[in-house]
Amino acid sequence: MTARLELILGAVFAAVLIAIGLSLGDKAVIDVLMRLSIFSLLALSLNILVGYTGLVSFGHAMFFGFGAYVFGLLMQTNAISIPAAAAVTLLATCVWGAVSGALCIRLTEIYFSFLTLAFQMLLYSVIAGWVSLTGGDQGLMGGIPRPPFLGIDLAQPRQLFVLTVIVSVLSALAIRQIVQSPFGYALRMIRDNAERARFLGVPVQRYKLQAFVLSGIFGSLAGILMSLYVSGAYPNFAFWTLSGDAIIMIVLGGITVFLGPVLGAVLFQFLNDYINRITEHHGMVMGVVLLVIVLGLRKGVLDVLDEWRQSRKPRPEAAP
Amino acid sequence: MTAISRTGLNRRTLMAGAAAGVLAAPHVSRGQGKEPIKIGMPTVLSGRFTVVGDSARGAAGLAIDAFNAAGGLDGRMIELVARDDKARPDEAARVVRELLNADGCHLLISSSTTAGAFAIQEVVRETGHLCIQTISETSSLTADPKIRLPNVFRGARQVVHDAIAGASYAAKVAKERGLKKWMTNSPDFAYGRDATGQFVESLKKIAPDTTIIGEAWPKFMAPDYTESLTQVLTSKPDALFTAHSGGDIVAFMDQAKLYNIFDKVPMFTPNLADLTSIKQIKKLPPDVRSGTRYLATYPDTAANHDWHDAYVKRNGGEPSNWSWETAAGTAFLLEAIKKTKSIDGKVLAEALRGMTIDSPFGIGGKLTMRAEDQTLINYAIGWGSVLAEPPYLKNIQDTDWSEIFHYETEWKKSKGFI
Amino acid sequence: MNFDALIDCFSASACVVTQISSGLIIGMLIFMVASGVTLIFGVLGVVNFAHGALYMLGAYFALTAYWVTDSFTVAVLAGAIGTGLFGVVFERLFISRVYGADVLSQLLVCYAFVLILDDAVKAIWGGDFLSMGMPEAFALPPLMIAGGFVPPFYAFLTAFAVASAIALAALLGLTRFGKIVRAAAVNRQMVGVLGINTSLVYALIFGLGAALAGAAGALAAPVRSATPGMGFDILIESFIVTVIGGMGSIAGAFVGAILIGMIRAFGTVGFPLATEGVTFAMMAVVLLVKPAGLFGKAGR
Amino acid sequence: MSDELRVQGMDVYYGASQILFGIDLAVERGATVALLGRNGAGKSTTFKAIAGVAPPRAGRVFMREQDITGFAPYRIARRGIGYVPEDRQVFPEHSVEDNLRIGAKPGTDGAVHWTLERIFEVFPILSSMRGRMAGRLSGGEQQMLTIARTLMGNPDVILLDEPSEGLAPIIVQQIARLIATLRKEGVTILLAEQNMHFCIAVATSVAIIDKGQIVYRGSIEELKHNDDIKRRYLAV
Amino acid sequence: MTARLTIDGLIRRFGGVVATDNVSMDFAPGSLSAIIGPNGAGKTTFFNLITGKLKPDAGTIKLDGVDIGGRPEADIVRMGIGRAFQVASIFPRFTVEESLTAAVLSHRRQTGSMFQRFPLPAATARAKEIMDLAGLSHAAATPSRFLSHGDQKLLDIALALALEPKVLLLDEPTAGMGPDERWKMIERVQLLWRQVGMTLVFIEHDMDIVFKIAQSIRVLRYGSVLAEGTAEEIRTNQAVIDAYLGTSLEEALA
Repeated sequence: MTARLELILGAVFAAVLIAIGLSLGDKAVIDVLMRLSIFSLLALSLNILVGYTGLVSFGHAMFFGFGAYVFGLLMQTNAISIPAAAAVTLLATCVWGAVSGALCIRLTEIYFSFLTLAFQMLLYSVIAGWVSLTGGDQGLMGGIPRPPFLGIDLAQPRQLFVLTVIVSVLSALAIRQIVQSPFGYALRMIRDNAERARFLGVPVQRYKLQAFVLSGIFGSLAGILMSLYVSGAYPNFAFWTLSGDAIIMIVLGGITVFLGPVLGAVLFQFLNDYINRITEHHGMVMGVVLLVIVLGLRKGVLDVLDEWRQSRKPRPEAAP
Repeated sequence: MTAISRTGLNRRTLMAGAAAGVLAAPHVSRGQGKEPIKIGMPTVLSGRFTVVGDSARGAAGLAIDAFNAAGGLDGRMIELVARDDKARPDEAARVVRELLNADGCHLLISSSTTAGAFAIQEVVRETGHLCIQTISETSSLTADPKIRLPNVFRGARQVVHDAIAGASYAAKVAKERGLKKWMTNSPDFAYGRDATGQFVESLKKIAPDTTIIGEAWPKFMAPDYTESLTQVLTSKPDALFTAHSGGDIVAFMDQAKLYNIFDKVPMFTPNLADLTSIKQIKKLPPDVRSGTRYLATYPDTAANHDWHDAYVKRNGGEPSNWSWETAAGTAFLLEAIKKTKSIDGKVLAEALRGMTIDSPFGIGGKLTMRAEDQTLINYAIGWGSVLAEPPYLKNIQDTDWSEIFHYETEWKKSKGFI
Repeated sequence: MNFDALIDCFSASACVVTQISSGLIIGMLIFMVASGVTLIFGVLGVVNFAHGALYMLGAYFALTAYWVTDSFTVAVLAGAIGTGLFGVVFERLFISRVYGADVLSQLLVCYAFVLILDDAVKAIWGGDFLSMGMPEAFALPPLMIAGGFVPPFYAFLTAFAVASAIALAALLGLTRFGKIVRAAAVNRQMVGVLGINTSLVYALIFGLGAALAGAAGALAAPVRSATPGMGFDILIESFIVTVIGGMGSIAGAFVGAILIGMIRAFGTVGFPLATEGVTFAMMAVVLLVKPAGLFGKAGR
Repeated sequence: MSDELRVQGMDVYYGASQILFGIDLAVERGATVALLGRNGAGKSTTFKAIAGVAPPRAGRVFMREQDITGFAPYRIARRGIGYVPEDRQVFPEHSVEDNLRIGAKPGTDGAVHWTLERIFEVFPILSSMRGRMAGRLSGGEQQMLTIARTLMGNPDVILLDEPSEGLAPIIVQQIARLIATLRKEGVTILLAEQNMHFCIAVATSVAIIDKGQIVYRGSIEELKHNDDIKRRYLAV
Repeated sequence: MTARLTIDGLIRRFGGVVATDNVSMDFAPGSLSAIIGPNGAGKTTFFNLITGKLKPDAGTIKLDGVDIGGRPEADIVRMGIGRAFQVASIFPRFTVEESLTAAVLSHRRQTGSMFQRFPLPAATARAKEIMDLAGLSHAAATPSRFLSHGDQKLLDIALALALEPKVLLLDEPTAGMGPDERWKMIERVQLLWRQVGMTLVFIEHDMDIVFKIAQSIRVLRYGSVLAEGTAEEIRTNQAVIDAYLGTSLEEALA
């Protein structure tokens, strides 16, 4: 698929989402679509690392929390506009991502996972412990001011909804561009066989770090959108359970297909919300669903479809 | 048939779910009669605080059953939709939005713990729905004008009230017994910090010769207090204040028992005289003073005994502090509905401001929703010595609400709230 | 921060003894859980995220047994054996399906069980917190050692954990079973070729790890109230301990657990609000300087 | 004499690539059969398939006329097949004695022919190193140890995969002597080798494997005098 | 004619074991040489030393007169020494065409770009050339993990070719293949060598193959060079025969 076609499809998709949300005029639909946009973006951003670079981060929520808190705190100063605060937040994310990433990517496999977890919990304990700044367990209180900018008033739920969808879809397109670029394929080489990639002249460590930072930036952006949506920021945003949820999302949907994380985010939210509505024993139901997917399918939903599609292709005979 | 429903999984729901996929489409379950009035209740129904949700749901259900049995609002029944917020603020915000937007709830009883309560506050700030907070006792929720909302009322006790009541009682005991050096040991989260800070502040005012010689802030929900208990041993205070509650205070005392800390050091806590906590304490130290949380015998009135028995009959377990708070909040809401025959949030809010109702939990059988800050006052609050056996608290000294008001005003001024 | 208090504490033997003993107690319970985590990782190559849930099961089994029999000994046995048996079944039915699978699958299978077990406990025992209370035999005044206080129950608990550590070390180091286990950790296939049913060995090891967690839960029951989800904190702590000590090293888990215990015990005196951050920072530093942990073998 | 071990039409694959093509082999009780072939001819794979480590995709394996195809390695071992892999695979951080103890089990008849004492008699070099870490042994000593460890399991058949590989001539001689001793003990031996002279010294009959197929079967005497076979399949 | 690759006095020890013991040899430009020797002779170690995966303890490795001994792998690759592995080292989830295109991009230092789309047409064109050369065009769109074993090894070689090496080292190109596949493989390798005109060195166990295609043969044993020569010379060299068949043990056992 060409970039232009994707852009058009993305625009159509965003337009459809917005049309559905606005035309139904139903707040519930808007709510659901916003959360799905945000979590899809979080899952997509994580998949840059897990699916494309082969680095399993257990600490991805640190970027989500980082974005939400930095942005929220900046806005609460009442001295800065929303786009400026978002820009500063993303810049800060770059720095934090580069520092933590430079350390994390020195390790591989489970050790990488644990180090990302450690960094995340470090951030979490700062958020939870620095009560005077962050409000501790109560989160940022008093709401996040949303002064209008460029004629956009995000205090209006419908405008916030439109913006969230547009930002998410644009980010998804950007992530798509990154993973389909020569750089994205270099990441795939690292994932598939880092040793071989190195032997073909790919600067493996540098690219890993770049992937870590990029993934962090989009994770942080998802956090910013979330803080606007709930008008606050909570320590849970940086807690490892959210990292776990993000991992579940991408594993549910599939890590080898670009839209797998999106489907996963949708499935996960659906399971979470729906099971919660119908039974108090949502833990058991969710647990069983997870077991069925992990032990039954052994892959995410889209992974299974992709595998099936590929396996149907005629295989060539051995070289003549 | 109870009025509590978990939004029945009917065919329509399933089909809507299938058709709309993840868009959990709004579905209003239409019964035979009139459309019910739906009250959404975000609360904790899983994990370590399940007891909170169970208490709150049981209490609200009891009140709503009675309301419906009496014919509802001109034949319109009330349906309570309780949903798990997993004690997470972000999930609480989501659940509230879902209750309002997808389930079409008209009113809210928020029985979330403090962090969730503040998150819900932010949602209803936006949506404007009427909401009764029944679990969070954190003072700023209604005391701080920046956080307070015209559409949110607190049907729960308030930390600053408890703190003043506790400090007033503690000051008297301190004078009698010469308890000068105090230590605190409380969980490091909003309620714990609040309850402890305001107690200390009030104590210093009421009994200026007391000093705080040490404080410990175990992580909230930390299962282990050993290191902070041994700190008590080392510091040798005259008395100790703690704001642990629920299972934590039981663990705290079990662990303290191992060091015999409270053999010599009297312990003060607002949270022990509660049926769900005190019954779990297997060995009670000799000198423990507690505020009343919920006891069937305090206030020692027929109304309270009857309520207790009705609760136990309907829900099985003993009611807790969270039960009476939710019962009180629900009673205000139902009374306002009855009185105004409306479910319009603005109309109800107007009626609630300053409303006084008959209640087993009030001083002299009356509870008041104070107009100025939309919070509950005049509930029965007293301190006494904890007993291992019923009635669990002896020598209860009722707190004089005028004293509470006096120091509360001072406190509000010091915070710049008024 | 209050470093004066810390210095004061270090200059008083009473404070030192009391805080060291409290650090030991905290550490020993973590060790009981972490030793299972590290054992299971070292031999089976699986990071058991469900280990905290096993600790919870142990506490509930113990509570139930205590209510029925009124015997703490039976309660501890029930916690350990019940959880151990559960572990064997869990390993056979579920964990054995993800050996060699990517860490994501392992994580999710375990996480699914955390959800299921937390919920099951709530369904069976109810959501309210439950407390066992101190068994009669330990309802004694604390011992005085060099001016410091050491409760008899904690002395017992520490002794139990140390005895477990020694028994575990002896089992792994001295018995044929232990030698087989260590050999299987290095080369499972060769052990199988020698006629040993390694599937059984794996199940037993998982069961042993589970039993240790169950015993820890049972030992904690008299002093900690049991609730669904109670295994969460100790899971994280035992991960930290495992990573610091070295994944797969029992000795590392022991040293790591004491280290964490001491940081918490003295941290409460000197930097009460930063102890958690310090432990995570320590984990990060150890991972960076020696990724395999203090006692781990490099390049596992 | 009946066949102790018999392999029929065995195909083995690694992933998509086929390594063995219809291998047939029979080892009579008490015999020492050498499986000769160059590097990569399929000797090790044959052994792995018999031992259950690389289960065959087609064909059958019989031990004393009982079908053991597809059994888990430990069950195959308990049927009396001892397997000594080519890369030795001692447990490097266990002592020599512990390595031996891990391998200990009674034979299929329930009897224990090989005790530590007997092992140390037959392998005096191991006796003097019983406390040493196996990883610290020289290649030849490790080879001795793996053979001894397998003997501790009192096997009826022992599969020896290239015991002489990479060892100094003096050690190779010791191993050859050891195999002769085992034969006297009545142990049935299937031996994989590249070293033809070694086989000539110790084996009773020979099969040659090349490119995954058995290409020759015969006695040692025949092989000795068949230069064509030697050149085609074994030499350079 | 000066040699393309010159190795002089190369030594590498592992603990007490000398894996490469004073090895000296040189390879003329455009030559096709085989390295043989019994297991454990140090063949793969020798390759690892040349490609920089291992650092030599002593000796020099010169490519066109420039010492490359001990440099990082990535540098040596870029200087023109390519390598294929004993176990095909490929990118399992890439198709053949994607693998080669990515390799070409890497060779051209174009993998850093995030604003273009993979594949860049120029790189694809070059990848197709290499595919044709390697005889993999029929499998262009097949994910590598589904390729036959032989094609996987060919792809591994093709990846090395994408770097346009002056010297190509192949570690057992026919390992793990069936009899027919081997011949096809080695004919393909021979063809490649002729068409590209590079210096090719391969490790091989199949003597038929070695004798058929190698211009010169080096025999390693216990880490040192046992013999060097043409097929006929090696075939008749007594030391080599002994190394392969082993010396007689009958006397020793008598």
